Amino acid sequence: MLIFEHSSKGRNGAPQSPVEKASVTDIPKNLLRKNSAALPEVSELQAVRHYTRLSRKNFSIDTEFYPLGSCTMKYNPRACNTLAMLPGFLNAHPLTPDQQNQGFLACMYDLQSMLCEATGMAAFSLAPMAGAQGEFAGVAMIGAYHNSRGDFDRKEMLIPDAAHGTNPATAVMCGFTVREIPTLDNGDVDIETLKQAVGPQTAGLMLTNPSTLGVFERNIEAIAKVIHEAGGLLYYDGANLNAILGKIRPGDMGFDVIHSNLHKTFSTPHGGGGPGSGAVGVAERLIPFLPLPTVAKEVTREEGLENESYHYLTAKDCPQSIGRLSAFMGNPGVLLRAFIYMRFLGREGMVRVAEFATLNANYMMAEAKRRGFTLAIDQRRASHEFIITLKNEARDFHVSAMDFAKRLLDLGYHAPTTYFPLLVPECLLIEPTESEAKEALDGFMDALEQIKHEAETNPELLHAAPQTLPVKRLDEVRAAKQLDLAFKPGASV
Amino acid sequence: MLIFEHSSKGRNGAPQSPVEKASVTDIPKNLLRKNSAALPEVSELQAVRHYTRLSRKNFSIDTEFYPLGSCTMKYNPRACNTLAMLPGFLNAHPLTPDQQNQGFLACMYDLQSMLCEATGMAAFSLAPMAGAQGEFAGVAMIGAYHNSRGDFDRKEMLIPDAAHGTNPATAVMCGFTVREIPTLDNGDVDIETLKQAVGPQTAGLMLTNPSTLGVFERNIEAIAKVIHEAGGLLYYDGANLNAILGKIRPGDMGFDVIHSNLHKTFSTPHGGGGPGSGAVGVAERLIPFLPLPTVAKEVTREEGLENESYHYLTAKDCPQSIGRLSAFMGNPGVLLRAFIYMRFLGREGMVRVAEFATLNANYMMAEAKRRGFTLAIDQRRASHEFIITLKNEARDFHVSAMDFAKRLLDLGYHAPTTYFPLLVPECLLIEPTESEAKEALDGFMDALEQIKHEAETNPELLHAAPQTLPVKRLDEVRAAKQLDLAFKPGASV
Amino acid sequence: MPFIPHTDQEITQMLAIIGADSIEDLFDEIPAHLRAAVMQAIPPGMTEMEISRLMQQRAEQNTKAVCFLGAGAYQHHIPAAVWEITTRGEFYSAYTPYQAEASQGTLQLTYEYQSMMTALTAMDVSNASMYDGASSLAEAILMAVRANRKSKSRKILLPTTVNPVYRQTAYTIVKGQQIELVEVPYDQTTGTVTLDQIKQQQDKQGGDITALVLQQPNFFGCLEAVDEITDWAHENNILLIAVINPLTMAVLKPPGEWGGNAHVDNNNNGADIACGDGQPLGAPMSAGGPYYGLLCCKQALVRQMPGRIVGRTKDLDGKEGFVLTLQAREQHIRRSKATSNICTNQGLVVTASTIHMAIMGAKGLENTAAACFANNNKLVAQLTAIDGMEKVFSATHFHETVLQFDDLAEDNCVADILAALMKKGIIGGYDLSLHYPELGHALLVCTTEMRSEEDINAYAKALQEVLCSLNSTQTAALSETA
Amino acid sequence: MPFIPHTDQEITQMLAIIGADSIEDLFDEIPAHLRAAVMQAIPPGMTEMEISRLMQQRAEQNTKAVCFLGAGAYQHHIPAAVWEITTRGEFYSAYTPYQAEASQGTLQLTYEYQSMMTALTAMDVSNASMYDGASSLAEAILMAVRANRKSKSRKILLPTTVNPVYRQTAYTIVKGQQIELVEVPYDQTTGTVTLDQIKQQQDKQGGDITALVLQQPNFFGCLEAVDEITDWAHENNILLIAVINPLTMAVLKPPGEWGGNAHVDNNNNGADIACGDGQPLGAPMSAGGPYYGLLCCKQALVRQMPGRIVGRTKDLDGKEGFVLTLQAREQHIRRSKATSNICTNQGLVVTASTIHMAIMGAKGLENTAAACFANNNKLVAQLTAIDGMEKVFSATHFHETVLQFDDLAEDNCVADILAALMKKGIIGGYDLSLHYPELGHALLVCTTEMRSEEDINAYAKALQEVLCSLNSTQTAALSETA
Ligand SMILES: Cc1ncc(COP(=O)(O)O)c(C=O)c1O
Ligand SMILES: Cc1ncc(COP(=O)(O)O)c(C=O)c1O
Repeated sequence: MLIFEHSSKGRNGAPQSPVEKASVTDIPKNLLRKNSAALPEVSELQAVRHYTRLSRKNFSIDTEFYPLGSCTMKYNPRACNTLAMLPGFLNAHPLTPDQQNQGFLACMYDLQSMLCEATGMAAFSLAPMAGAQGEFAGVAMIGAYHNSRGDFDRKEMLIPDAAHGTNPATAVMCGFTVREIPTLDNGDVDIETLKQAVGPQTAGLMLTNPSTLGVFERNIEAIAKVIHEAGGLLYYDGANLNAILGKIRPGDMGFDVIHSNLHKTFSTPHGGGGPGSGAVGVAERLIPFLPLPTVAKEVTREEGLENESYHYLTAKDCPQSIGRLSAFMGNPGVLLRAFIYMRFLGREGMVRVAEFATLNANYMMAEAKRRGFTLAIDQRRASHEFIITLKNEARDFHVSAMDFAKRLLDLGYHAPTTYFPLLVPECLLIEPTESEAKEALDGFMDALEQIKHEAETNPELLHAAPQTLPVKRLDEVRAAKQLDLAFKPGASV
Repeated sequence: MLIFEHSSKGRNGAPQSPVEKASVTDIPKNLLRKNSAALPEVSELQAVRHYTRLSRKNFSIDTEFYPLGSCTMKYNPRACNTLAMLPGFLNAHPLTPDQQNQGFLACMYDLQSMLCEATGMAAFSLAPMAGAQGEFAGVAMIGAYHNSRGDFDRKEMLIPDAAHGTNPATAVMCGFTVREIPTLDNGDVDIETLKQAVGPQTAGLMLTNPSTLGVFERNIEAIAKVIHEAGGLLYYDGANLNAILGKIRPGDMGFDVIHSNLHKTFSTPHGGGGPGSGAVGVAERLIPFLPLPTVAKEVTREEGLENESYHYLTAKDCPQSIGRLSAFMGNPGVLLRAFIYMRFLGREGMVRVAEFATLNANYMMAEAKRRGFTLAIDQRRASHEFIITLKNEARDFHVSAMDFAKRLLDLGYHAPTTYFPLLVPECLLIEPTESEAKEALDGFMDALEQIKHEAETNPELLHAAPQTLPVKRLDEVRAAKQLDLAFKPGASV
Repeated sequence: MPFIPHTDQEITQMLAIIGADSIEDLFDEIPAHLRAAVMQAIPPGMTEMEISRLMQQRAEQNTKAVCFLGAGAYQHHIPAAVWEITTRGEFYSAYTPYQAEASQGTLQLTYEYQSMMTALTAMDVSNASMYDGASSLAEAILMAVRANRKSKSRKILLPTTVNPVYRQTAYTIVKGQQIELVEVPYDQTTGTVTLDQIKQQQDKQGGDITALVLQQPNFFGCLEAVDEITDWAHENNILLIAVINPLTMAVLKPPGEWGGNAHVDNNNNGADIACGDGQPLGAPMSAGGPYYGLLCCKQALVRQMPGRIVGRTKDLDGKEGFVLTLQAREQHIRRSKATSNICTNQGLVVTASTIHMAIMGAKGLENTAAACFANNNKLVAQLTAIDGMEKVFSATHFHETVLQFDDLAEDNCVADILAALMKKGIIGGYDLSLHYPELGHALLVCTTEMRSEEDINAYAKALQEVLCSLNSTQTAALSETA
Repeated sequence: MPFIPHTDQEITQMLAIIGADSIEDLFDEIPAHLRAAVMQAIPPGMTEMEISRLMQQRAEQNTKAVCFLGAGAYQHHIPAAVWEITTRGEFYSAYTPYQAEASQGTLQLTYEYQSMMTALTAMDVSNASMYDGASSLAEAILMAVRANRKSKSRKILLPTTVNPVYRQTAYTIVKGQQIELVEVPYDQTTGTVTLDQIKQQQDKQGGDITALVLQQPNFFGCLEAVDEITDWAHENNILLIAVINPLTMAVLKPPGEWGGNAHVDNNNNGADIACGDGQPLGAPMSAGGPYYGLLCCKQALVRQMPGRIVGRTKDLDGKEGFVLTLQAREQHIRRSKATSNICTNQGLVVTASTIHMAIMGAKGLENTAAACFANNNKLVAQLTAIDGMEKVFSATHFHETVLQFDDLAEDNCVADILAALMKKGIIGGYDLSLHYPELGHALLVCTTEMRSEEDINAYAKALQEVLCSLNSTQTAALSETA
């Protein structure tokens, strides 16, 4: 039932702010609204009950194991939420003069510094509001860099075929053309093809390492050399940073630009789709181009005492910047949560992230093999994730990765990522993250094994799944054909 | 699965406070614990997931209509929670000097004053921590009053048979004997019996008005006269204050002492069983006996300016007090919520509570009648609650009030109170409260009607209910016979 | 180990299954010489107790002054229920609802959001959110360029009454795609953009314009002549992009109803695309975010829409349910040909905003918006009663107004006054000198429903004192030099 | 109308069904002359926006000083997750779990609480909570009187090392039932009660004693000789009631293991009843509550237990489930013969406490308790290094200690020093002069794990300054009079 269906005309049970409407007769009539907006008229209790009940129709980390590959669904510490929502932060207007905003700015400055150290980059901007915007900033900086050198013809971006969809979409948004680079069966980039692809048109290469296939790109130094020698720059899609945190730094691998999805590696909540942060880091030569604003620290000495103060850097300070990406500076509430999380872990905690994420993934991969599943890439270490291909099951029992996914929901586990990366048929991309206990991993593997058995003996169970959720399998084709994107009173589904 | 069953020896995923154990070697060994307590060893995520999932096994106001008679399950405004949990309140030590605690004390003083006005009493103490403790305080004051007058023989407390169990239990705790007064079929107290019962042994009468039968005691003035003329005092069990708030005040009816369940009428949360508050109010002559502490206001004048300040009154100030009921002053967090709620409603909101609670109850009663149910008391106005008796259904179809209750759970409604008051067979005591919309009342009545129909055609459905909840009907006899009150590792259920 | 649940015994068991001797072995594919050292620049880990203390201290450092700043972010009352429900684990820690059956909570809520947002804006379709108002404008422009097949110029008219940081952001995002953002100056008397000025620019640009952006209320808080301009745009095959403050739409004519006076083509009424920042509908100011960008359009443009869209459909049993739909527009399907690169959006803030709108209802939003307006009139009346303070523009202002300091000495500036006000616990407004130097010593002041009579009086009193002491210093300085 | 969902139309419909003309008619059974007037002393209603402002202002009025107060309430770190989960609507707004099948959340959690509390105290059984520590002691005494069939005296020995407000509360609650609370003085050297003193009182009282109360750590923070005293009590057919701070039991010998050295009767080891306040396990100080009273006992006493108890059982399918059990002890069944009148308890705080214990684990609680202890040693070392400050008692103290001001002038008192410290942002402790005048100028100071090195240094510095300026005023005063 929609909230609109709880509505009764004339109800007004929740005076929150002014109870009377002030006069707006000073406003010319033709600029005024004629009829009230058709919002639901419900009491506060009705709203609370409705949305509390709705919330319970979600799977979430707080309620289920959620091994969604490429998404890093780790525990979102509750303290990060509570502390980021302290009134002192919530009530800060974004244009508050810097001097009155020192507590917040100090956190932002520290976060920039910690991200530099964790990734081996020279400087960071926290402006991008998600991974894709981080990519945008990174690719735009690559463009700005080439332009600043008069190198105007570098208009081609190289992207491996295993890449996330945001990579090619971003490159095009920034005005580049995209050239796909194939991946070898072992998961590494096809370096021979890469060598042939580079040239004076090459702006750069966008790479995820570990790749979305869940393996570490072993030839990274050779690749960096190829790109750099061709005059291109190397972009690191940091979505999978969780796999290597504290173990190896993108900066040390030769990357020139990186974005980090703080809503993955640094555990800010996914919130059912956002908000995120795609903080972007650069090597020395790209610093002038960083998106605005960034936060700088000033140390002054007064009567022998050191005074630290923080301020925003804007266009005045950074004339070569690619510019702003949002009205203020990204998503501060998200950034605060990432800051808090990093302070929780501390230097000694960074490396534990990669270690236990990797341990969990390799354990599950070993278990999957032991239980008779086919791995997309055998014989290699998993990074923080790995891929099962169900192509055999699909061929023999006419069940799909989708069927497995839906049946897993019935058994109380969120499904892994399906059908990504695109090059592996009927794939399940499984990422357990470091915060899950062996208990959860074993339970999941048991469920997967049970489903495999069901696929062999009773595939209908899989086709008909899910059965235990608020709805059964939904008709996506109908949704796209008979578009119903907003409630209209009286209209039926 | 119990939290203990998620435990793994040696796990330590959540450093909250010190991560190292400081030395306790200064403490004599024989005073130290030998083995660590067998608490669960789980990660923070495991705990969060476990308890989040557990919470979803509850019915609650925020998720279901909860027409539990005598319990006043109205909406608990979320703002009351948020504002009572402001750090300034949460971090206040109870022994903070009054001068540093003015914000909190001002709220408490205002709450006392508003309760006086709402109930027509001369003074209030917020010390009692629930209704039963309020009763204790009230009855103890009645005793102290008689004693203070040298009237030592008044050792009998009169209590109608419809009364809540806490009434007789309290009287006994305070050292009184209990004499039951019968109730007439129309719900009024049997005043003739009452007249015969009073005498020099009479300490007082404890009355709920409207009674637990859901009707207003029309002879209240006559009753008050009987009791007062016999030298007794009149105690008001304020559990049902919601029915008359703003319409008639206990003080004006002649009551000498009252307790008010702030967790009912003033909407502090029930919290799955508590905490509550049973603030106690008295007429003039009982003021010296109020339980401690209470809050007083002092107005000083300095350079023409009025200065208000607040302070606790303690034994020094009130030598005749019955004393303390708790280490500090009741349940401040609960009291703050009640204060906020009262300020929300304001003087004009008080009366609305009774009006709409009564409207809802009478509407449901009329609907129940229309749908063929038998009312315990016909021909009278319902107060904020009313009673259906299922004695006919029990006789004809062998279904009980319990069966109805359990079947209601299946249909998504919390059951009304069953088997209370004790004098009505197979009863459902239904209290909708003012905060529920007609939509919810109608839905509930439809469900009740459906169950009545099922009782006639398919009683097995009722006996087997509930079917849709986390567990089916539970074996209470087994629970009492094979006592299992704590998890012991290795033991099976 | 914070957030790591593994016991030593479990680690041993797991390594045995893997067939590795140590966790370190699992990283043996990473070249040894590239391995990271200990990250000295990151401080050691803290316990929750310690970090709570640190964050409380830092939060306390931020000001508690009374805020008269607007300029794109507004301090409104948010019902307590909103974030208490929004931060429930099931909303907070869920992913994008790709598994629809396990995400009906988020999906239905988003559908309700889309329904509310279309109701509020009177537009046909809303997506599930963009990052913020500024980036949403950029995407609206890209969308218009894709959608307006009749125009070839890729020129966008962008009046300077549009929020300057929105214009900057739009420029950053669209500049890679040969799109030209053409400024249109405003009328210095009214504080709005006039049709004449727009036409002039159109002429200057050779006539073919792809889209025109119009902000209501505009950055100065003034109300633009939306009907007239919208009709003109449509007559000229120009798509109209509305930038709105959604809260004000509870009272003001919504973009879906702009125009229509010319009766050109009834189906053509209303803005073609509406964008703006959802912050005033339930997002705390929070130092700048997270907020969300709203983005709505006409039905005909839906396939050009960037971002996620939720649709209502049925399950196998014919029961109502919700899914992400029209995904073929998005990057994870269409890759380089997607309508945008956006993936993660601002879902949780949309969750809050939906609950906010449900609790407030139309009436609540109307009262709030009207109070903002009325309070601003009160503030402006009080401030302009002070000697040397003038209201600059003649157009009706909504809840922000530009004020000028008449006879401020050369070497004094608005920043000094703001600093002095800050010492008195007042954040006095937004200094316009950076973006609008032509306005001289000008200040943008804002009131919301949160600014009580008491606050407004306090501001007036403080300003009077500040100007007074400034004058006396000036006089003193004058007499010194004299 | 706040929290009233009715529309005018619905009201009309409902009245029609009822057959009444107006809502007013529904009150026609109430005598007209008794009807209430408008409640002038209650202010008009406020919107949530207004009340938020009011409460924020009032909350700000409370002090933010660093707290060295204990004396029954302690400032401990509480994991953020605890109250975020506890205040979920499903816990917060649920009633007592009378409908077991619809309350498995609360019931299972309460069973887990009982399990944790028995683990921590080493007692057999825990109930689901009493109001607070003080009232829990009162109920423990009533319980002992019911349970100890061998004793007729109804006399309870109550050492004065038990928290004075606990003793007062116990007196209020038990005095109606001819129970005598007999004080036992403490040893002024050790700060504990000695067996000799107890025996003396026993003799004075004629030998027959029903129960003896023993607090660990005691009100002075000192550790009592629990083994010796427990054994002696059991030898004398006296029930032993332990009053404990449950957090300290992570480190200290739990009441269920007290005694047993005498080998009288192995089954007889341990306290018979243990009570105390659960506050240190997850309840914020919150100006005094809500906290909760813990109450545990030996298996044999379970039917004398007041309050609710949850038991594990099975459903129709044999699946594990939880119910309220042994309800025949309670007032709603047994009425005047119930074990207590308690009905509503402190469920929500128990919810928080259970989650707190689960997250902290035994190790977390041990570290916390040990840190409290260590910090107190640090504080005491620093404070007693100041001239004129002495530690009073010789017994091992846990995280509270009694200090004395040696040579304070006649007309100065501890309150003055505390007031001076408060001005420096320090809440210096608890003034003992009210309850223990025999100790002279004495102060009870407390440290928890929250008191950092920095805090402790700040206290020492502030105290030094305060005493210094006091001395100089004294000297000045002296020289004046001289
Ligand atoms: C490999 C990869 N790159 C980029 C992104 C885009 O990040 P965002 O969704 O924050 O825009 C994702 C997100 O899933 C990803 O997995
Ligand atoms: C009529 C009546 N009196 C007294 C009480 C006892 O109140 P409490 O549970 O707060 O102790 C109740 C509680 O249900 C009640 O309904």
